Amino acid sequence: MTTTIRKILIANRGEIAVRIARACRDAGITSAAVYSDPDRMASHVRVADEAYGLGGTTSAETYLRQDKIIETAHKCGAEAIHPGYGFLAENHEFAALCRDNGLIFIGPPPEVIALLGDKIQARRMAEKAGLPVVPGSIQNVDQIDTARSEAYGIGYPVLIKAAAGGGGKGMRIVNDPEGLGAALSTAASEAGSAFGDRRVYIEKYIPRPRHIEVQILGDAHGNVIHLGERECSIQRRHQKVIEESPSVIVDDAMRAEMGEAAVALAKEAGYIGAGTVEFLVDENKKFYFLEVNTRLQVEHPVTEMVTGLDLVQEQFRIARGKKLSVRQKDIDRRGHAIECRIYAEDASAGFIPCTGHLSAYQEPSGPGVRVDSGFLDGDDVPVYYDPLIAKLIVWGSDRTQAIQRMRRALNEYVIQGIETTIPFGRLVMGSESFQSGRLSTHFIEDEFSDLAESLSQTDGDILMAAMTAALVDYRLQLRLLAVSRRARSEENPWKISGRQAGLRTRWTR
Amino acid sequence: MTTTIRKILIANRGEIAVRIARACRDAGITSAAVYSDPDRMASHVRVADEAYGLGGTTSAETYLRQDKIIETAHKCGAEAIHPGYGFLAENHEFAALCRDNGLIFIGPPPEVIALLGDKIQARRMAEKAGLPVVPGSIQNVDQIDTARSEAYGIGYPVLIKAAAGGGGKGMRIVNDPEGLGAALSTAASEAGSAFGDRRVYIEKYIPRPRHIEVQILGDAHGNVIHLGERECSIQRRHQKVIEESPSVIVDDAMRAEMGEAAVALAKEAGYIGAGTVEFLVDENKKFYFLEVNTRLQVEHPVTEMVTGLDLVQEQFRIARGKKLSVRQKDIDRRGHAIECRIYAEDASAGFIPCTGHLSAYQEPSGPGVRVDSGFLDGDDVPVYYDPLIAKLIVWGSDRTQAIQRMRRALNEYVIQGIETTIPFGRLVMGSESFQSGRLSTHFIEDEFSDLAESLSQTDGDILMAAMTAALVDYRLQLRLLAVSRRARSEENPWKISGRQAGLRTRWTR
Amino acid sequence: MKKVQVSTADRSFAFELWFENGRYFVRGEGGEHVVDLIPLRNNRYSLIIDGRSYETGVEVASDGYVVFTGARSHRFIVEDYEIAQMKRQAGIDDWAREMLLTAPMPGLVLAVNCRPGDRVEKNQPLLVMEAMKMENDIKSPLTGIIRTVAVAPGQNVDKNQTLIEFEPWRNPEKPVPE
Amino acid sequence: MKKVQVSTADRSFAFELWFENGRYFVRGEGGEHVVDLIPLRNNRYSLIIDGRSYETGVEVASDGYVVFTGARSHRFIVEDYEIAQMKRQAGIDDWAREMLLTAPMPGLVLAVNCRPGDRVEKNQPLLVMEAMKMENDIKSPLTGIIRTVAVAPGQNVDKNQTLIEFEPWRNPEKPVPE
Repeated sequence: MTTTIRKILIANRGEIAVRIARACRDAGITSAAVYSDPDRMASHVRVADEAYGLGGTTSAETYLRQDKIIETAHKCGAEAIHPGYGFLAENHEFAALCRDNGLIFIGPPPEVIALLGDKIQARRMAEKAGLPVVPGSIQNVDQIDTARSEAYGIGYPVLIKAAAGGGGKGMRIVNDPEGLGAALSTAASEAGSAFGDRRVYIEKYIPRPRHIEVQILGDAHGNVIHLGERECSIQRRHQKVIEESPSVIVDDAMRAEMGEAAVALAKEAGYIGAGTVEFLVDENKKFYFLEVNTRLQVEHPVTEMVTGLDLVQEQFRIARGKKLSVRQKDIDRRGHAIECRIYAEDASAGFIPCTGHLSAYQEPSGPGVRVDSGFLDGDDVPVYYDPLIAKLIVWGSDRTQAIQRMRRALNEYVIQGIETTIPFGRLVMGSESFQSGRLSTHFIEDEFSDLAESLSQTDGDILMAAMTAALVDYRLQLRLLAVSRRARSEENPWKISGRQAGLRTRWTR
Repeated sequence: MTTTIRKILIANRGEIAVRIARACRDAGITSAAVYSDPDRMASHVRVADEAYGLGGTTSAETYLRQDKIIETAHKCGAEAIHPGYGFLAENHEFAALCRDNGLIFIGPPPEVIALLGDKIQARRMAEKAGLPVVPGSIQNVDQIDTARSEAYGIGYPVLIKAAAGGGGKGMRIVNDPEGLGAALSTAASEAGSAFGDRRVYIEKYIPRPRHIEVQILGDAHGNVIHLGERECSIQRRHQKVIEESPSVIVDDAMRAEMGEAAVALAKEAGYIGAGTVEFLVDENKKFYFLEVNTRLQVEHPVTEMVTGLDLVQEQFRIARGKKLSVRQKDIDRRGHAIECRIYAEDASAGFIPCTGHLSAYQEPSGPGVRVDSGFLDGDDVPVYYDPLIAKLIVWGSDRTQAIQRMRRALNEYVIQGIETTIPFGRLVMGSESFQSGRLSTHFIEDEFSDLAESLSQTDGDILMAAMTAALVDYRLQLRLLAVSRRARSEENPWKISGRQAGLRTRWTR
Repeated sequence: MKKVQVSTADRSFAFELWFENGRYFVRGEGGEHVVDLIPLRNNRYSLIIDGRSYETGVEVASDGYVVFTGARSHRFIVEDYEIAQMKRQAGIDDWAREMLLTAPMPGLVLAVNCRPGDRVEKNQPLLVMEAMKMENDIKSPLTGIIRTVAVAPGQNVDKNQTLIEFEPWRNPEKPVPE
Repeated sequence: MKKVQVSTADRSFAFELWFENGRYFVRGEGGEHVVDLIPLRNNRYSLIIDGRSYETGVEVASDGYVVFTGARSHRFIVEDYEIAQMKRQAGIDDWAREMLLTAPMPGLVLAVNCRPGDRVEKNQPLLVMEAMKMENDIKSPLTGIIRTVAVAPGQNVDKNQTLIEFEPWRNPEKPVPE
């Protein structure tokens, strides 16, 4: 029994809303965007077929307002809601609210989201499905005695993690028994204030893990397949910034093993939809279950480039109650794909967000290059939301070609007006360690002890930049001179310029 | 014995020069652009590592000046010259001149270009290699008696073609013996003035052929492979405008048969480089050799999208004396690719070229979309050269998805300031005949008896456009009103506007 | 509230417009619409018309507006409705006055296939021009009568140079007189 | 011919410039260069320097130029060389005068980790700001001494609002005094 979907409301913004609107267009489905006041001119509003204002500015006033979104869906006649990632994507209450309102939530059933969203429950289920997990407790260890005996059993160093966690919050590395008590209470309190849930648990700390994840798809007919892995080890603030597929350390046997593990867990959980099973991989290539993301990932395009599948269109199929378009044996992986996330962040200042006006913006293109962007020339990057401008994804017949094409595309990409992670992407692509595939989640700290310094070293063009400033200034002077000559003015433009220099006020960094 | 190439001079302009510069960047080779005076700001100059002015305006003064190009190559230290397509790409004298000057010409040896560039010789060689050819003479038929007996043998209707021909020049369809004499002399005289070569020959006229071509690659070690076909039936002025791969009528057996024929001919000719063997295919799927293009084709990206190979990089390998990177059995074709050429032409006025200023320019992107462009926002499209702005290429897992993605990409593509073939592309993608694959080189005339009318019918948005004009005018009036109020002016802005309307001068079409 | 007439060479639309609470309202063909109109860069506008999102380019020409929708460009004259009606009654027709065929690109005139006084059909080839290394038929933009041919074979012309002037004639109800 | 000094906070370059036959000539570090400089849209420029092709953005700020190369943005002051030398002799340093740390984005100050009189190292975290739902360390742009701290924890700040002023100090030959 399959349903027809004629219109989808996209409960998101930025590049992922644009991505979903494009998939709607490809599928012949009408897309309806929603927007906050500062997003009226945003790309997702312009690219969608329809657009409805939510009224308000912050995420809490707009993209997180379940009532407004449901109401808009009803008003515009959408049958389904795509939540993208972030915002309401992993909110099981919202998924349930959609169902209660006769709307299709494009994602797993609320019960599955709730189950896998709880790290302790997800870990228990992974164990049940036979997945290797990081040695540790699967219970709440808020009592110091329990914690002590757990940690003793696991062996130091250990990691305290929040049950409801994410983004490194409520997480502490403990190297010896002395530090345990203090770490336990600060982690619990941090988890309490960040997630409203003080529960924490203890795991073996794996020193230099790789972050490797497996893309899964499950339909309502019990079919679950995996599309191979993505390596997402390069992270800042525990958040991914560069991803690729395949991983240099994953061979066919390991891919099959990880894939089967991911599928086993998904089947155990009754998974329906697109999702990702995340693993940590230690220095001996042993992998451990980490968590499940019950949604489309930011980095899904690298899997699309390698498999040729359109994951958002697969989500649409699944939501309509249809079977997956492919079986496991049909999955034909080809070549190598890399994604660099282009954030409005200054990597040389600790990846600090930079908002502002895109005074010039020009995307790269050509063979093997895809840009999933949420911005257009002349847009402003607002302060209220995630600073992701675009994702630059390249494909090459092998990893070397993919790296070369990424370097070319990063070189062509013009973003003027704000700092971005483009120079950082260049630095990584040019580094011997990335090229030889020596990755871990500590990649940035390990490779660049002083990132600002490394970035400025790659910056051999300061002389050229200085020369350009001199030339542009000189050109301006010549033009002023020509104008003043034409006007037969007595005033010498060099003087004017000198005076202007004297009026110089403050210089901001 | 392989050579190293550190720097390549690109003896071309526009999108193909950009394409080659990107391939150079991917291969770690320095690219040197050349440019005419009007092209100083052109994309290919900006994207290349180096750029040298040729001085002059027209093609004859610049991109066709063999002496200037060789001199520039020497001056900048390039070891090789890539001619792109058009200009000097199929000029065997230039290829020989490069060789004489110690420069690598990226293309086949001069002798092969000369041989295959002559249609009569090429046809003879094709017959020798066992390829089916259109029934007809392979000799010069400038004598009416010879022509008459030839035509009688073939059976009317017949086609008179120029030996040195191309682009429909020197070509005449003859339906009966009475018309033969006149057609022969006009064709010969047209061929004489167009190519400086009056030789013509006679072929059986095939009424509604498809144009299907096979991409080949040959290295200096005697390896020749084919990469499957491209269907290029949609043509205007005998020039391709929309291409795709695979062709809807070519199955694996036919692909193998055509491919093997193309390879046999290439081997017979001692072919080295990338090239294309063109065929006409009649309504019974019987194919006939047409001609060989001894260069990269405009439409090469559709093959790249389907095979994952980078043809320009393969050209570099071949030029360096290396073996091809793949063998015939490695060729793994996946999905479907379509290319729409975006010309600065007004399809509704018989594809008349339109030059001018790109007052806004925004390329589409996202899943499956590639743009090979020669222009950037704010550029001018000059009058002196080919009116090709860009090539829009899409890939889909099947033809239906490719068409959908092409429709989406054409819809997203913003080119403001001049007319382009984007509306034509939309019309074709939306037509039932294209969707069901009913193609022939007469596609445009057959499907759109009044193309201008068909284009304006798809144009349901004239009401919206009119409303926009009214609104923008009204907005301007409101702003004038606000300004005049602020200035406490006595003058009524409605009046100002009325007066402006009165001052209206000429209206150009 | 303002009433305007928006016209191309062969169609015209009447709209009533007003502005209220930051939104534009338009009444005309197809009923009443609420429009949110926001200017973007490069003379482009984002419009949300009754919830549907459009993007268009609108360039102000000396003699009206050129609207670039995704598909095509359209040239419009926008006039006060009352003035347009008065003009019409007085027999003034801006479009008819402006019936020129101009060169779409610089180039060389190879042939002229019409003479003053000829009655020509829309899309009938009137001249042949060489430009961009191709011969291009220049076709009639309308069905009408030729008043003057401003160029001759062999002549180089600039872009937008007048090639042909037509007799003023425009009445959608009546065909061009034979 | 004109001689200028182009300076950032910690480097300066001297160039002699002249214009001849439609080309610019620059003499400075790395020798003499022939430059073809063409303005593009959006304050971007195409430069061909001795045959090498570059594209940069140059925005004129009230106090100098911001040059966007592919990799980074650089802020420069461009001055007449003689004037710059005179200033230097008179002990005037535009950069030292302008040693401010300003807010890179609007947000909330969560913590201030320095006090007036502190000697701080380049890249040392001085404040914590919350913006875009993240806590961000704001680091010192230079090694120097803090004169004033203009904000306090709990305070909302606008983009470019001054957070910290440093003591004027600049002499590349000598380190900051302990």
